[in-house]
Amino acid sequence: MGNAAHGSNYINAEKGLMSWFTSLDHKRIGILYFVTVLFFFLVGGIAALLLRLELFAPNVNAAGQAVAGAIFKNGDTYNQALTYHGAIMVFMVIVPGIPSIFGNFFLPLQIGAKDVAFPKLNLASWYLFMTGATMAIATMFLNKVDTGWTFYTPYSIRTSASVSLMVAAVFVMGMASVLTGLNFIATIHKLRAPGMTFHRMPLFCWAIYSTSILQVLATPILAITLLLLIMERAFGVGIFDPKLGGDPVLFQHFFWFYSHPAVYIMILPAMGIVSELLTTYSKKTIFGYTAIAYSSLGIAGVSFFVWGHHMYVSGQSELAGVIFSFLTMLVGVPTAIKMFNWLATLYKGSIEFTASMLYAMGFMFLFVIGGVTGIMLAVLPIDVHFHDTYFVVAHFHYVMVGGTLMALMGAIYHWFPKMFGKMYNEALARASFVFVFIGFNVTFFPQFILGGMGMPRRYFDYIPAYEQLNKISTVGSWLIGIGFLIGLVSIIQALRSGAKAPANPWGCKTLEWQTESPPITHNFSHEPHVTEGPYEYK
Amino acid sequence: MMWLFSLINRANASTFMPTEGSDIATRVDNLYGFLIATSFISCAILIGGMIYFAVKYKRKSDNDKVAYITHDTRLEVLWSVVPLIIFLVVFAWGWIIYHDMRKMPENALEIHVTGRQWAWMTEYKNGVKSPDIVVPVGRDVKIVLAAEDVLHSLYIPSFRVKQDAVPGRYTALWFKADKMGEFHVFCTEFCGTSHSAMITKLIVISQEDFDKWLIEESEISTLPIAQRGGKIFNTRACASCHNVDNPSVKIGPSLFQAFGTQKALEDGATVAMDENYIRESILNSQAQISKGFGPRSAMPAFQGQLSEAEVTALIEYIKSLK
Amino acid sequence: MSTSKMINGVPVQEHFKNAHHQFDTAKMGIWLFMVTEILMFGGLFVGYAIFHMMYPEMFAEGARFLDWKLGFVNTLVLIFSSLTMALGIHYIQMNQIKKAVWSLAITILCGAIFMVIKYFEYTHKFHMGIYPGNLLDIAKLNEHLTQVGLATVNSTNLGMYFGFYFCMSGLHGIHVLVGMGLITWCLIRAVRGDFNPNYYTAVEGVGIFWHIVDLVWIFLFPLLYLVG
Amino acid sequence: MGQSHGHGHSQKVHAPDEHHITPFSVYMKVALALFALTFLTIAAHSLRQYLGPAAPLVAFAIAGVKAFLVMAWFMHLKYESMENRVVFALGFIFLLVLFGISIIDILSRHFIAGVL
Repeated sequence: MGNAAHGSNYINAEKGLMSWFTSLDHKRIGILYFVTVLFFFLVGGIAALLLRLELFAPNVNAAGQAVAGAIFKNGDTYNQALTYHGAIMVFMVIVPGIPSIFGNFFLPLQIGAKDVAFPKLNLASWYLFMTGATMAIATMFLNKVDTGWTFYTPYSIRTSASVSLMVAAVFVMGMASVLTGLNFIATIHKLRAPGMTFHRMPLFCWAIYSTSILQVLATPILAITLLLLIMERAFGVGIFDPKLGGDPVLFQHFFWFYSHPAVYIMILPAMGIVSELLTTYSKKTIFGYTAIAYSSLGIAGVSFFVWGHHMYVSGQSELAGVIFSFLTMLVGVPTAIKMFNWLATLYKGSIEFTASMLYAMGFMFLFVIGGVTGIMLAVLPIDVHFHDTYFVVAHFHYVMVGGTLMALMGAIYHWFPKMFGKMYNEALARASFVFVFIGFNVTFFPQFILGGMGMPRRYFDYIPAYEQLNKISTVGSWLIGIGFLIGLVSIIQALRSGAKAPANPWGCKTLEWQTESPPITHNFSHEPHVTEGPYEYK
Repeated sequence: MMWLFSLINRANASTFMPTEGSDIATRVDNLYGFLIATSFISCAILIGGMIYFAVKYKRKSDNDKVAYITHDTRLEVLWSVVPLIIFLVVFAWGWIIYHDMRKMPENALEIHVTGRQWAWMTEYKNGVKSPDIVVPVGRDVKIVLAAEDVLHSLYIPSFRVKQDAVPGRYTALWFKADKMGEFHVFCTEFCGTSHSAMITKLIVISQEDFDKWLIEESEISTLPIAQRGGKIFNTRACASCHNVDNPSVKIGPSLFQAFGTQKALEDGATVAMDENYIRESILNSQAQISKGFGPRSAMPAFQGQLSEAEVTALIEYIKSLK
Repeated sequence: MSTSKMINGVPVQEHFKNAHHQFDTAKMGIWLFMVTEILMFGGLFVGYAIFHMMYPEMFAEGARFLDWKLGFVNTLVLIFSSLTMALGIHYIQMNQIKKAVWSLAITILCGAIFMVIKYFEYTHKFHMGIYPGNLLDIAKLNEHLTQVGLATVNSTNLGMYFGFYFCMSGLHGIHVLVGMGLITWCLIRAVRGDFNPNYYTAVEGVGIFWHIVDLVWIFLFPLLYLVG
Repeated sequence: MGQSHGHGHSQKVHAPDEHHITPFSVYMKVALALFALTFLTIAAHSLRQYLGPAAPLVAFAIAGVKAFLVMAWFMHLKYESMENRVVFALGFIFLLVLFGISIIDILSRHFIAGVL
């Protein structure tokens, strides 16, 4: 501590590319994740645009064969594209996204620690993540996987695609996720600065804490499920394969026991970010700190009991369906609590419409819609109609893109000055928001209606009744694409020629803003002593 | 609110949802209407409130006065309990409908529907097989679902019912059609290449027509052998992969004027397309794959699925495609 | 980052206040990791329990082919190795490094014995035509059974039992191997003189891992060999 | 050093650096108990005709006791902080959830009224 010369920071402390790949500094590891996750987002995004382009006009003849003008050769290539879109976005973008980028960078800063608890493990997680990601991408050059990201048996057992390698890749990325979660839990428990009690932690830390618990407790079940799937393909062990009396529905139980909590792994950190943004840009203390903090834990806890709402029509029993529907209703409550507390935070504030604030408000707008449609889907007979239709597709995009990605974009602009020591161009950033927000609604709102009309998801082709809405939806996807492109331009522009950022451009009260921008390698030149809560705007 | 509810319900039912084909469908739509109305109100409160506050409390200067409000327990309780009550109401309402959806009626007309990649096959008690699901109007119909290869899901939007077909066991759904007509049937569980082509029709006809149809279909055995083969060709959904009236390729090779020709195979050899070759290709499709359709044929093997007479009829039908 | 200072024989990393703080944190990390191990194995146990409930006769028939005597010996071996592992830590705490090294060496030896017995169990099964799942050669197995004068197999889906058997004991076996590797690493460090009564976090962590391996076996033994 | 360690620790101070050291004799006793219980398992197994359906329960009860001994003394959970005990317990609790609800589904499937 204290050996940092004046003007030295974590970026220029060491030189050369290798210094990044071997760094144990949580901030540098956060940047590694930042770059890689953005890259995978680009890949997954291109797949998404292609899928939408195909559905603009399927150009499929009556025989189900693609004709001139079709984007994909046949159903197989379409299925592969949708699998990669799903798998990349889930396992390589949204699950690792916020925790690994901003959790890594800001969790230690926000609680006044010098690093995460296990720096070596932290770097190892990134390497594991990259190994898994490389394996997943490698399957693209072997037999492209066509199972969808859920790998439902017995299709995933029978298909000739490289499912085993893909599944192994997800297993490895799961390990990375577990190690990150474990690291954060230990960090929060053991490395808080003097005076930083649990109830003085910023809400982002609470969100990351809840997320980490989910990562540690849910991922192992995914791991064993995927291992069994590999065994199933290699030896036909018969557990998920009806051939030997196995039960495909049990696979779904095991899969969703992870993947439903995983949905909250994706959204909880976003909720944490929104709490930070709303209080910062209305310059007003958060309303209901305790309620928001504990509702994160509540969501995390209840989320383990609701997985079966993905399976109402899977052949699971009526009783199980009813139990899951009831429990799912309970998870709606803490989510509603958060929404109302955020709304109350705006009341009598001093609201500044920076790009981050726009994204946070965009989050609220879209997440409300994602939330209420989620409640609809939790209602048994409604879900029977909507299950596996575009209604579900629209719903989870409202939550995952309208929720998580909006928050991610907000977080990028909010913390950009701290991470890179430079200011971004506000006009460009706001323009990106306008395009993403409008484009998003144009893309996904029609899909609610399509779902209501009965259009099933994962369809390469559709009946004529669905044509108009599909066309609108595709046009929307172009707007989203433009929006993210502008966002990318704004980031590159800021990196190249952004004005020097002051230590605390937004007047925040949390600890990460009380050190230099960018922070020094050891985060703080003096160990902070905390005497009050994180949002004491008076 | 009731007014809003009925308005939204009517608008929604006529424009956004498929025709209501049964009583259950109407009940589902009523619940959906209620959900849309309550959702609309919560969106109005949350999004409207957000926009209102955003406009009203827009920053005017850097030293705006802001309120210092940390929490309000009464409000917290209010906005936890009110949503919870609404959630529990819709849960209970949903449960009632769901229970009726799942409770199989007694004395229903039982039909077996089997999913396979990528077609549905309907089988009636008297042995009639059909690619479409034909049912009489105004009668409880119970569909017993099975799957031969992977998961499928039978979805009839107009009846608001859906059920996965799981290999290795039976599942079931039931409905009572209120009106006659044709309705879409989709497969909604991802099942591979032609998942999106696994569509069929549900045809609702009057009881008399239905009885007549059943008898007509069962009299197939008295038809000339090639015509009977044509029926089986359609029932078994061969037509979804093979063209019979032009030489262009569908998913599999065309069978138009194919009999008696020389066929190039995947392994380079050629073979005469005679009775025995066709027979083998039907029963064990992987044996000699036509060039360009390998290395694994997408066609399922029909060994054990077709009777000897059915195979013969199919071959006769293929011979007749000139 | 994470340069460390020697304090009292403990390399304390910079972001920790002191050796105790560091030890506590490491302990928590270790326990969190162990939870993931328990959950991963637990998934298999849950699957086993469910299918056992669905096909009790088939599982009983499968268990017939396992020799409980071998499982019994292996249980004793693993319990003994757990004892020596615990003693290894005990001796480091007492600053008797030489004894600790011996304890660790015996632990590794026990692991090896366990694996050798497993090897013979597996090869004997393969010899009879018993493979997991679809690969189970029922014809060969029946031939073998009639030769030795036993009743032939009834269950058509016996492969599932052996699917579980090989997956569970196989995953456990992999953990034994990993554990042996980790203990070897500790042993080398102990010989090198890295550890002292104030600093033995690595051994403590590996010890807990090894006990988890033992713990899993304590349940696997009755589950696979006795009940069924 | 000294005044700032731990959060809510109730660990007693023993050795120079406060780690708890389990006496050699305790390890020996635990190991003996484990061996004895393993023999008991086998004994119970040989009596399974008389135990009937209780045989598995006996086997798992003994395994449970053995597991407790290993966790408490070998893994030092007995001297571990509450935090870590809770962490470890969570694993078992969530396994129970997975098992519990999955089995509810499977056992109640035939209640799908009247499917065949």
